[in-house]
Amino acid sequence: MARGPALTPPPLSDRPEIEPPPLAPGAMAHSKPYVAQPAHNEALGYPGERVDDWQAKAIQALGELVDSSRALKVYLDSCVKCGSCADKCHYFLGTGDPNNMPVARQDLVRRVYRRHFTPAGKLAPGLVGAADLTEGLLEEWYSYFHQCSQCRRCSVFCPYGIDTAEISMAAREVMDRIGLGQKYCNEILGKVHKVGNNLGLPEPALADTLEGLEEDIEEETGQAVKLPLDVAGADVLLITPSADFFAEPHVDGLIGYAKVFHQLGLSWTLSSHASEAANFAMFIGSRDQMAKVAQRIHQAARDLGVKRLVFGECGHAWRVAYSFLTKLAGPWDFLDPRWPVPQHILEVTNAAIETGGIRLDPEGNAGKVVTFHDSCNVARASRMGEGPGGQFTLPRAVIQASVPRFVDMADGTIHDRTFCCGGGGGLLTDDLMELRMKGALPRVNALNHVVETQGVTHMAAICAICKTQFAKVLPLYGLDMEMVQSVHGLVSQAIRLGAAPD
Amino acid sequence: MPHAVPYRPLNGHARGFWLVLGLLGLAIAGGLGAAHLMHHEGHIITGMTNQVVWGLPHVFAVFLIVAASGALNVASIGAVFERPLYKPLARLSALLAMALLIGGLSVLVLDLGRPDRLTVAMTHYNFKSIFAWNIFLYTGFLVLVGAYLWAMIDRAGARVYKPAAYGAFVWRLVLTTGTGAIFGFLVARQAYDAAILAPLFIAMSLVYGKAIFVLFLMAVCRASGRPLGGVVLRRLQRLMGIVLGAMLYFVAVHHLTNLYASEHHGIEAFLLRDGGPLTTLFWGGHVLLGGLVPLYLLLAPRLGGNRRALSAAAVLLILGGLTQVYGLIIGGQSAPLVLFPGFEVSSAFADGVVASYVPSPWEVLLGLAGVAIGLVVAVVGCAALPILPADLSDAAIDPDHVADTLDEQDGALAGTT
Amino acid sequence: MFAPGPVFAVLYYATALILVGGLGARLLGWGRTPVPLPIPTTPAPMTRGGVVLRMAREVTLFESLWRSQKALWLFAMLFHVGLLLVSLRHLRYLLPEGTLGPLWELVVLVQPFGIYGGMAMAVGLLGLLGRRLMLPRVKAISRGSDFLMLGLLIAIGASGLAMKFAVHTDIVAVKAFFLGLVTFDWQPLPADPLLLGHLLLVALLMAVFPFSKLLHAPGVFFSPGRNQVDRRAFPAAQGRG
Amino acid sequence: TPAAAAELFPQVPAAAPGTECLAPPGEMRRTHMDRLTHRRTEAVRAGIRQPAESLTRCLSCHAVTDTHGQVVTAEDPRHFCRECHDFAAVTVDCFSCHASRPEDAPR
Amino acid sequence: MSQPARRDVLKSLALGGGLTLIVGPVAHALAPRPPGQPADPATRWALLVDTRACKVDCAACVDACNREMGLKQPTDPDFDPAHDAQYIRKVTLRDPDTGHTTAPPVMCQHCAKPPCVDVCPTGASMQRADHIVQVDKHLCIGCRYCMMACPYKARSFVHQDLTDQKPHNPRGKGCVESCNLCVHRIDRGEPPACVAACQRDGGGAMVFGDLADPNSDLNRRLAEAGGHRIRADLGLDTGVYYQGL
Ligand code: HEC
Ligand code: HEC
Ligand code: HEC
Ligand code: HEM
Ligand code: HEM
Ligand code: SF4
Ligand code: SF4
Ligand code: SF4
Ligand code: SF4
Ligand code: SF4
Ligand code: SF4
Repeated sequence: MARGPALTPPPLSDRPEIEPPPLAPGAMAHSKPYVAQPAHNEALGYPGERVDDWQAKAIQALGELVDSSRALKVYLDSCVKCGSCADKCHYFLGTGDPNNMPVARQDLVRRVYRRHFTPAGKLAPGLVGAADLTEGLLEEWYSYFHQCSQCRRCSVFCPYGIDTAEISMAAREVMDRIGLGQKYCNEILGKVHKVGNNLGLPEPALADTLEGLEEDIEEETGQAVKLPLDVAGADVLLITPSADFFAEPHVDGLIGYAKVFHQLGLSWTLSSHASEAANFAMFIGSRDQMAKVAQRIHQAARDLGVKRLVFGECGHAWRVAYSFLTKLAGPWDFLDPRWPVPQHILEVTNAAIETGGIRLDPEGNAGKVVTFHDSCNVARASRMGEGPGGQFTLPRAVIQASVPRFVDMADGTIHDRTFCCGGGGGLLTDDLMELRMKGALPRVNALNHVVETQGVTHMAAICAICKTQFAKVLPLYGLDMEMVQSVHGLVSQAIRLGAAPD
Repeated sequence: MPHAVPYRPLNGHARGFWLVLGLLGLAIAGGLGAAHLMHHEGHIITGMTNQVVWGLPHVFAVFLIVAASGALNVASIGAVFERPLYKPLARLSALLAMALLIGGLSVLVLDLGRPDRLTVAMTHYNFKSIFAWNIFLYTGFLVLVGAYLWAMIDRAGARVYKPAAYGAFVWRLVLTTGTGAIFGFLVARQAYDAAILAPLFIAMSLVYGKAIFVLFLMAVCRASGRPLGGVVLRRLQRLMGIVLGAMLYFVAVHHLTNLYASEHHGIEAFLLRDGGPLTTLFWGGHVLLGGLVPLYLLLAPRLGGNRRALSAAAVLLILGGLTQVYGLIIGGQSAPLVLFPGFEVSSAFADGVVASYVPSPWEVLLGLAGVAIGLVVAVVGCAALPILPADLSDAAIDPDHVADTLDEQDGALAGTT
Repeated sequence: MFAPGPVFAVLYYATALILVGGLGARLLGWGRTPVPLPIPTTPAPMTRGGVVLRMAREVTLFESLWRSQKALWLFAMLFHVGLLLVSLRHLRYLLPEGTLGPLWELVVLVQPFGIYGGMAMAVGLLGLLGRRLMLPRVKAISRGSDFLMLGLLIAIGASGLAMKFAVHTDIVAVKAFFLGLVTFDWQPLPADPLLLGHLLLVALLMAVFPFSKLLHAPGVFFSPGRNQVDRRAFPAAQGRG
Repeated sequence: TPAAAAELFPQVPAAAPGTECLAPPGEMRRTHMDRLTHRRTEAVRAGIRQPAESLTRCLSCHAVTDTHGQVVTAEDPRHFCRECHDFAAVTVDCFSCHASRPEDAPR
Repeated sequence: MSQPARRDVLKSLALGGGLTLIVGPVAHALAPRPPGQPADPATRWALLVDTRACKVDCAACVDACNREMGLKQPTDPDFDPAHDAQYIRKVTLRDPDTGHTTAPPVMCQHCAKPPCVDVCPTGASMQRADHIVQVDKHLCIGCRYCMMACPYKARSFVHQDLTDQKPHNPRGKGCVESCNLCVHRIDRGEPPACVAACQRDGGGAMVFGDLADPNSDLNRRLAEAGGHRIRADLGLDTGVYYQGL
């Protein structure tokens, strides 16, 4: 693929962490995703095009959102402009555009909020930086709130935990309500409502794909590992990102889940009604849409009469599942009370390793030196396992049982300080390729560092967006896209099928 | 390609961590309570008198301060003498040096008759006083070693690394000499009036500093589950043995030269023969348990690499060090001042008699609090900053097996295996 | 010479009302606004007690700033600890002698530490100001109000320290004046210019507090990112999450 | 109310009648600490005596007697220095060393 | 100057004058210093003890010092020898060869090169312009280093709270103190209390005078009969001479 001048990556550093770049005002002001078509917006209940009194409507929408979310109100009121967050965002580190500093991004909204909803802003706007929502400012909103992947890294370093992601979501919701939607997210949400998954993959095509995979597995391993679809009465309903069905390396993960279930003797099923773990409604900040999407899962669980709910490898999906599922799509009292709602596939696999239910042989991944990319939503907005931080230890434990050698990237780039892949938050679209490439800089740099100093050969992840983003972006930095692995893809190579469980 | 050693802070959420901090906190609280009582009631509740004016708190304080300067030695060997195998230990060495100094200074301040006048002390300086100079040396030490530590941790400080490392090394020598000079300049006391106190203190610092360093390293690696290999420990063991030998040499020289000068016969007879408990402490505590036994444990060829021997030696050295400083400080004051040589002297102010000193529990608490303060600073420092390497096993420290060749070279030089 | 007493009495009654009223309104506003979804920044504590600890660590140790930039942490610490000590020291102007036994003892005890606090406060503020001017990314996000706030605090600290070290004022009369305000038994206020400047600036600080970024002080306790418990959902949770 | 006021504000004892202080009361309240510290530095370090301004002089003019006619020491909250210092939470350590009443005070 | 103040000044003048008449040769250079005038660096106050006149069982000097300075007497039943301050003490010397016994009084020797001043970190231990060595208790932090440094064990440390201090000798817990050659009396034009007591009630062994004044009684006596200084080998140039040792 031809690489234009815009796709020249910023230089990697010989240190594991990227230094804050010199300020380059307006460097990314040109970056905007395609605007949604009227049909896309209307399918979600928004105005098809920009409404006439958009300014007043936007202010009104902002007011309603602020009044309905304490987080928004407190965050907009409490920032002291200390700049602690400023050099923490990967988009700022990769572009140098000052509006990509989280605090500056928040200020795009804060200015308007102050102008219309605080006494200081009403009386002395110039002093406190309050401003009206002009056409120019709206353009900046559209541009820069689609340069935030809602990864929450900024909130880790803010003393009050101010989360720019919340403000991004609110801003996008405001824009949606005045008819200014993003094509990528809104179109996808339309597909989910219509077909059940982001890809618009209908049930027959899905069944076909799964059958083909079953054949491949049997051919390769000699074991009849199944990928059941819409099986009523199964114990476990697996909700997984639709990319797992066919994309590389995602599909290796799907095969891995199947093998684990097979080895554990668990009866499980996928659902064509809820064939998508991802919930893009979170990115556009619409609680209603989020609930609507999530309720498909509830419906599927009821219809199929399952007892357990397990989610596959997807970052923001796990966030929605772990934190919001019970609120948005409950009640779940018909499920088996012994298991939490929901579980992550890693919890199943990890428990199986610990109890001896499955046996893994690292030789199955001989020659691989593997590192792990903590996905932002998993790291900073969810949990797994027993205590806080399980979302860091469980994937690493599973990987270490599956591969001969595991290496962590630099301390300041992993765990809750992990860098977003650069493609999350509804930005995984080609019209934002330059942004995606530059935003990936800190993570790629850290990866490159362990490649060069510790001989790392592969990077595993548990998020479909991350895997897709890396597959696209790593080659731009001169790294091999085959480096990207699903964690359960590694499990799939290492698991001893047919061996009697302990 | 230089092998980057990953450093990892201690787990600040571990239960054991809080337990240790809690215990140390209790010790500190006890010491603070004792200090408060001493301040409130006056020094009458202690064992100190108008004859023995410096007691157990000073013993602990001097010990900790001397050990502090010696604890830096491991880092200096790595940086100044360019022995790369010591480099991973340099951060801990610097931190421990600062921690022990802070602990020692705390005891010194809390034992003052008027600690509430600390600001007076910080704003009025008599530049003829070695004590005042020591205050500068101590604060300067903290600043320099702090800069050195920062240069090691933060790449922003890389420019400062070399000057800070060398500066800290030189400064620490001046500081130890200065501490020794506190006693060495006292012409009044026969036990102190000796130039050899300066090198003796430097030797003492090397011994105590290393002993504490080794013990702390072993303990914290065990507690946080970090592998600690033989390469590191063997070298430290042998190094400790050598500096211990040097220190015992200086002690011997000190007493022998004193015995030459007939005017010092009295004090030597007192310390080495007639001092009762002080004499017992000298021969049994300092020379035997704190000198010869550890010497054997550290240098005996068949014990090389034996961790039990190493830790036992370290403990004995610490205890022996305390007895040595005790003998120095208390012994020097117990012996009567000779105002009228040749006369039999008596008065209502204990002229001509040996002064006795019995430490009170408050002084013990205060001294131990100083140790606890040093340990708290070290432990918290290890948890807040990347001080400790994640892996000190032989494979991680010395993948190219350089140590073996160096051991052979050292062995050939020293005539030991 | 004009008598500053009545003017300052009115000024302080007014600013006290603004401070309490404005702050109360803002707090009520926050309290009444719902928190629809659990959004703590993970890893987050799983018990209420854990949250209290997390909040305590943030408020006393400035944990997030430590992880972010040591220099910022240092200056923010110096300033806030200094401010705390100075505030405790200033309690002597408001509390009658012997109030609540141990509390008054604490105020007496804190007096000398309050001086060091004042110095720490000044150093911290100057550090914050220097940082705001010298780091381009921080300068880029600063508005007039940010610099004015720092300037206001520096002026208050400087005038206070000047009174302590250079040009003394009549402390007994100052305390009598403020005690008089709260008991409605009004006493005269000395007309020392430094004192009046100090008090005027303090009144300004009180008045702008509820409308400025100083709201971060109560705000941190209301922040869902930090004060929410991370609870695992089980089926019996019945949709309550 | 006046009754409450009597409790709240310091009751600074009147000095010896017919006497004048080194400066007017307002200025003394502001500057007595500097005057005293300056005086003591001069006295002790340089040997410059000023009997009229010495601490004992302050104490003799500002001696406070109790109901039995005894001059109170600084242990007693009615002591001249104590009245104000207790009110303003000021702690001085002068009387840990200095006698707090004139030597010839009746005991 | 107000009434009481003037009376005070006159009182001290009278006292000074009177004493001059009584004590005569001891204090002929001694006159009260006018207010506002600093100590004179051209003066060097010193003591001379003629041990031949000093009786072994006499302790009038010690007695007077303790009374003057507000210290406990060693003969008091609750006297604590380990902790209570002694500015001056009688040291009984017995020559083992001859059996001869003397008991000269020993106090701070007011060294011209005082080690106690050199070592003091804050400068509290000081030498006044007229060479009197004393502790500026406003600066003393109670570190006791000067006590370690003094070869004559001249200093004491206050180990507990005190009450009933003499107004002219403030002393308190946590501070170090010693004989200050009765500066408060010298500034008033009177000789030290111990000297006055010796002349009045003792053997007349003690003489007080100005070493820097070639015509002083002190210098005259030294020229006549010489003088020994304790531990002269240390080279501290002390200000207390002993005759007859
Ligand atoms: C000759 C007598 C005299 C001497 C000496 C003297 N004062 Fe005063 N002082 C007075 C008088 C008279 C007043 C006026 C107020 C009063 O009558 O109580 C006064 C007032 C004061 C006040 C103000 C009290 C108030 O009501 O606010 C202070 C404080 C004070 N003196 C401190 C001192 C100090 C400190 C010294 C010693 C350096 C000193 N004085 C020496 C006579 C004296
Ligand atoms: C630890 C003892 C100590 C303390 C505490 C102390 N002083 Fe003194 N002060 C002395 C001594 C000793 C002298 C010298 C007495 C002399 O030479 O007549 C002295 C002398 C003075 C003098 C000069 C003599 C005179 O009476 O004019 C003043 C004034 C004085 N002190 C004030 C103070 C003040 C004010 C404080 C408290 C802030 C204070 N002192 C605390 C020990 C003390
Ligand atoms: C009218 C009230 C008043 C009286 C009476 C008074 N003081 Fe004070 N004094 C004060 C105040 C108020 C301060 C604190 C001033 C400040 O902090 O700026 C103070 C401070 C001091 C200080 C300085 C303390 C420090 O921390 O720097 C000394 C010393 C002092 N007084 C001594 C005395 C003595 C001795 C007397 C009695 C002879 C006395 N004062 C009587 C009000 C008084
Ligand atoms: C509780 C946790 C708190 C944290 C973490 C915190 C943090 C901060 C930080 C980072 C700043 C820096 C602003 C800058 O760089 O300019 C700041 C400023 C300030 N804080 Fe706090 N603060 C806290 C609580 C408080 C409290 C309780 C007060 C008391 C009123 C307070 C008062 C101030 C003031 C007055 C400023 C100065 C504003 C400025 O610099 O312009 N803070 N705080
Ligand atoms: C209305 C309340 C206040 C009053 C009556 C007041 C009064 C005073 C006075 C009289 C002093 C001099 C103290 C002395 O000489 O010893 C002082 C000092 C000082 N004040 Fe205030 N002040 C007030 C509020 C504040 C506030 C809100 C701040 C900080 C933001 C502040 C900061 C300081 C500082 C730093 C000092 C110097 C250090 C010290 O003495 O503690 N003051 N104040
Ligand atoms: S949420 Fe992530 S992407 Fe958005 S501003 Fe914060 S750090 Fe940048
Ligand atoms: S860290 Fe928080 S307070 Fe500081 S600037 Fe960023 S958002 Fe504002
Ligand atoms: S008073 Fe005179 S005679 Fe008596 S002991 Fe003292 S010095 Fe000797
Ligand atoms: S005798 Fe002791 S106290 Fe007196 S001056 Fe000499 S050294 Fe100082
Ligand atoms: S005790 Fe006082 S006088 Fe003696 S050295 Fe220490 S500070 Fe100086
Ligand atoms: S000179 Fe004064 S202080 Fe010194 S011993 Fe004689 S009486 Fe005591």
